[in-house]
Amino acid sequence: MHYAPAPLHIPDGFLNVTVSVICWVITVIVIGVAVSRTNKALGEKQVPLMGIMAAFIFAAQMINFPIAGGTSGHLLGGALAAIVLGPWAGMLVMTAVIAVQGLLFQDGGLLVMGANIFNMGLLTAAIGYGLYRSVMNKSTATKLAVAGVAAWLSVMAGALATALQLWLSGTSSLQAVTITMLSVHALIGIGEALITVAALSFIFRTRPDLLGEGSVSAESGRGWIIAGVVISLIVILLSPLASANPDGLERVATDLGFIDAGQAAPFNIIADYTVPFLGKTPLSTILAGILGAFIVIGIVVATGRTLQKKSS
Amino acid sequence: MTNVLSVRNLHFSYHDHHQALRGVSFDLCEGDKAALVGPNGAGKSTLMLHLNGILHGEGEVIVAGERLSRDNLPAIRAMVGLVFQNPDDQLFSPTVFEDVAFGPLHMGLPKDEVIERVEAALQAVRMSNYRDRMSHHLSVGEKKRIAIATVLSMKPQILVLDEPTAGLDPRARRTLINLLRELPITMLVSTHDMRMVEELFPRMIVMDEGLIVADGDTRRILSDEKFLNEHGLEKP
Amino acid sequence: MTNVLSVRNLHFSYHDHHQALRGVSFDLCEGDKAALVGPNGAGKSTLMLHLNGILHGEGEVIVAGERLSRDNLPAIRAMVGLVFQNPDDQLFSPTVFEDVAFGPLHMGLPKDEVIERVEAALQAVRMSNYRDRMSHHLSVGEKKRIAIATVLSMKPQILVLDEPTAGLDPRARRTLINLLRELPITMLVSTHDMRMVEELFPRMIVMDEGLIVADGDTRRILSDEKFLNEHGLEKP
Amino acid sequence: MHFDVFDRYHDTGSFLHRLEPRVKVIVTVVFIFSNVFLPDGAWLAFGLSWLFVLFANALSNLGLAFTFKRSFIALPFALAAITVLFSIPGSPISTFHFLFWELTITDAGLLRFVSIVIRSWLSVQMAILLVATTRFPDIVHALEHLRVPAILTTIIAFLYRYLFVLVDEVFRLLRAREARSAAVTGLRSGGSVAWRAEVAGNMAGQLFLRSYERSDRVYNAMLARGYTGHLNTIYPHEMRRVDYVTIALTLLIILLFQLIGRI
Ligand SMILES: Nc1ncnc2c1ncn2[C@@H]1O[C@H](COP(=O)(O)OP(=O)(O)OP(=O)(O)O)[C@@H](O)[C@H]1O
Ligand SMILES: Nc1ncnc2c1ncn2[C@@H]1O[C@H](COP(=O)(O)OP(=O)(O)OP(=O)(O)O)[C@@H](O)[C@H]1O
Ligand SMILES: [Mg+2]
Ligand SMILES: [Mg+2]
Repeated sequence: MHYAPAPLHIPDGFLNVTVSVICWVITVIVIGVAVSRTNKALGEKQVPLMGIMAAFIFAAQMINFPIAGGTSGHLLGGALAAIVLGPWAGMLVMTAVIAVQGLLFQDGGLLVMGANIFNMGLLTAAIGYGLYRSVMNKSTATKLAVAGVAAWLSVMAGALATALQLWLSGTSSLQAVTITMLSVHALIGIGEALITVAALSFIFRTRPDLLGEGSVSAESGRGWIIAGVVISLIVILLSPLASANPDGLERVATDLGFIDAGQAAPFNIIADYTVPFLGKTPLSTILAGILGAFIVIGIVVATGRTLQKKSS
Repeated sequence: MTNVLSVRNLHFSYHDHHQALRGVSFDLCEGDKAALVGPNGAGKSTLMLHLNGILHGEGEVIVAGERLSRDNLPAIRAMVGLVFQNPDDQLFSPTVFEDVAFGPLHMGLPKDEVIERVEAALQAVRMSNYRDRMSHHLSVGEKKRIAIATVLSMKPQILVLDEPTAGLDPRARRTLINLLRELPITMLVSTHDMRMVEELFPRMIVMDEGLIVADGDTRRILSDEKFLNEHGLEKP
Repeated sequence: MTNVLSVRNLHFSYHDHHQALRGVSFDLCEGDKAALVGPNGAGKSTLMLHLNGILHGEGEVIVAGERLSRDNLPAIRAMVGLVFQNPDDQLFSPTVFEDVAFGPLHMGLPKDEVIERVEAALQAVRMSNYRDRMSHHLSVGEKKRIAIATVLSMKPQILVLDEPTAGLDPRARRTLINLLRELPITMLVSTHDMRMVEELFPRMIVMDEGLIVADGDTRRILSDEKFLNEHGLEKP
Repeated sequence: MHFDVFDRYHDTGSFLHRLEPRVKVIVTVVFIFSNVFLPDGAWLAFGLSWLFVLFANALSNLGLAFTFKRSFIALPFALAAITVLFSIPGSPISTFHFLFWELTITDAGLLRFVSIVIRSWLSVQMAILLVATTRFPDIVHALEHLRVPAILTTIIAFLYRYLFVLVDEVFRLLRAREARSAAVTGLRSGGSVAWRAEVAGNMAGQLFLRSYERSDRVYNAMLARGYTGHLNTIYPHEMRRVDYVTIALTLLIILLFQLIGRI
């Protein structure tokens, strides 16, 4: 069994509730948009296609190649999926892949699935597609080169986001986690880039019609280019800051209130875990706990509902 | 004649503890052309995967006098050429040339020799003018021939083919049979095509439930209708 | 006997302008069992995909007196049951039961009848005890039978099978042949298995390069060796 | 080929197996939520949560140690948390040298590290139990009932169905490459890393193309059987009284853990 995807799948327990919920909210919103866009843009024919493409990404993650000393490279696939299927469909496909990995193989947790989808599905698709789209009309060689860079950056973006989430959850120290995550994934990203480029060039040679103008993947436009470039720039600027100068980032985060929001548990919503008019009694603490839980669940459910309505 | 392949008391179980091979022994001499037949699930493919070390069971596999082990695996793979049933399982490169060149390239041969070997292998299966075609767009019969070329280019001493005629139309099947007849290599061929067995292979090895239940002269075995019925086979 | 299926002067080209059908006409009467043979690439599968409207060419396809058009497509699909060559293309639901129920459910039948039909179809292919199995855990032969059940549950008037015996071992092939013999439905079966044609089908339709080159009594056609050779076929 | 390895479902027909999938999905998620929500060092609540897992194991007839034996999947990730041992201020427990650094483990750091690992370990056990007692298609139906968009559940359903077909395909591709990865004495075999990566990429491309073309054929097969854009199902998936009672009870128990963990 070579089932060994990149070590980006965060298990449950490593992110705190606040970070998990925030990631879920962002992910649910983006997926909601993706659902309504794909529902509109693609016929019912695309559903089996996307299902099989999701299975493809899953299976392709098992194709490895020996690098040296017993280590091997393999694919994450977010950038490739978005380049071939278009950004929205690519995101849905990656979401399905990550959901099945978490649900069926416990590869990545359930509560943190929002974060995992964000890191490995949404960021990678935005970067992969955005950069690739910016050279849509250039030569094949340019497209392949940019796709390679995009694939590498997408892995770095996922690694950086994972590191930041772990730090905000108070699970790791900022510098240690960013340095290890980024240096490991700088290597993994090279494998990702090589395989993505080779796979794309294979498709260019055999079925160019699937990648040209007028294909599914050519539909969306400028917004993606901007998104892709901006996220790439953030990754490029933030990575050195986080790994070489963590104090700087820490300072910024504190100023913006991120750290407080992240590291202090979410009961801060209700000050000191007590309901004011009941004073500091155990009952008050209990009620505060229940209330806090309901607020968070309420937010999640409400967001889900609205998105559900929008999408159907 | 010398033994080029010996299998001694080979046992193998898959993860789910299903015993696929339960003590298989046989020998192939140089120049032998033997058919391996038996019902679905008899263990034919499993046995073939042992012959170049893709699976490792208990027992011995001896190729050209050397006992197969982890150390000499790459060398054994250069000697035993394995062709899978489905040509799509065999071909993973974009063009025919790249696919046929994979084996020689991986062996680290110099470029000239790689090219020479590819040409020779394509010649042998009469596919020289296909070298720059995409394997993906070929017909099944063409793919099968390319699959054989990918192995011939490694100049194996033994050719092991898993169900080479399945899914071919009669003409393509005929072409393949002629090709196999002409190739001057030791070969072991698994198949459900009893007419090809009768026509092409003087020797026949029958497997059922992980055991060899008969090994000998094809005509003699094919004339024993009761035996064939017992093992899910049919007279051609 | 009445015509249940008529095809009149059917033409079809794929996107790459390859003309796969170049004027095909034939009729099937109720109860007919006809084989469709011809070399790889003759257009057999293409023709079959027209019979329930998956592909639309120029010309007419008339099922049970109704000309196939966009409006009566669902009705036609309920009448013509199409089984693809590769069962993995046919089975897409998680369990056998759901797969066999897919057709009836999409016809909008009431629940009880859906269940009843599923049971009957599984009975017909002798797979009743497989209803809760996962389709992907079955052997090729079992998958083939389930694939046929998925179509039987729709109670089609015509069964169209694309190469049903490819890849089956002799015993599984025999079981399938017996099943087809017993099924009292009009059927059109494409195959490269000339012995099955001889044994099972009184009528034989030969295609080559997008045209029907012979249509008639199987024994008569199979005795014309010169004709068979011209179209890449072989005497069984 | 058979990849039963991928099927985590073990049928024992137990009470848990017969429970409505929605209930199991909700309870699992709430349980995980509760673990993560418990403060560091809530040992009593962690212990009770583990008893809860054991009790669920008992109800599943899979054996008490079933989830325990499989629960170490997430452990390697604990490395990511190891830095909290040193980075959280507190009274030092022990100090040692690693390369050029002098590292001091603090009591607060240790407390946090152990809590994180326990949370993860408890959560993963529940998730394991969920897939061991619920067929995956039922989980997907449950997600549908829980208002996950249909397009997503349909994609997941197809993903699951084709996973086995495509994984088989990958294994055959890998096998083909392996079978021809030969060497002869005196020559350096294997080629360059870039060439090996290219071959892997070609295999991915090959797989993509086959998957893509297969999806076309599957779509045809669905059309042939009357598909018009919506997957219908015949499974009732109804909440019975026992399901309501179970979900109410377990949620109460989990709430109790929260209270105990916070007092
Ligand atoms: N990967 C696997 N895991 C578990 N069991 C397997 C696996 N591959 C094959 N088997 C089982 O091992 C037995 C032998 O399988 P094998 O593929 O060798 O049969 P075969 O003789 O080649 O059959 P066929 O004629 O269908 O190709 C069968 O019962 C099969 O179900
Ligand atoms: N999707 C497609 N796009 C383009 N050309 C196609 C496509 N499918 C088939 N063809 C071509 O159309 C012709 C007829 O193909 P078809 O699949 O109908 O042949 P067949 O008689 O079924 O052959 P076989 O015996 O191999 O199944 C062939 O030349 C084939 O290459
Ligand atoms: Mg086999
Ligand atoms: Mg065909």
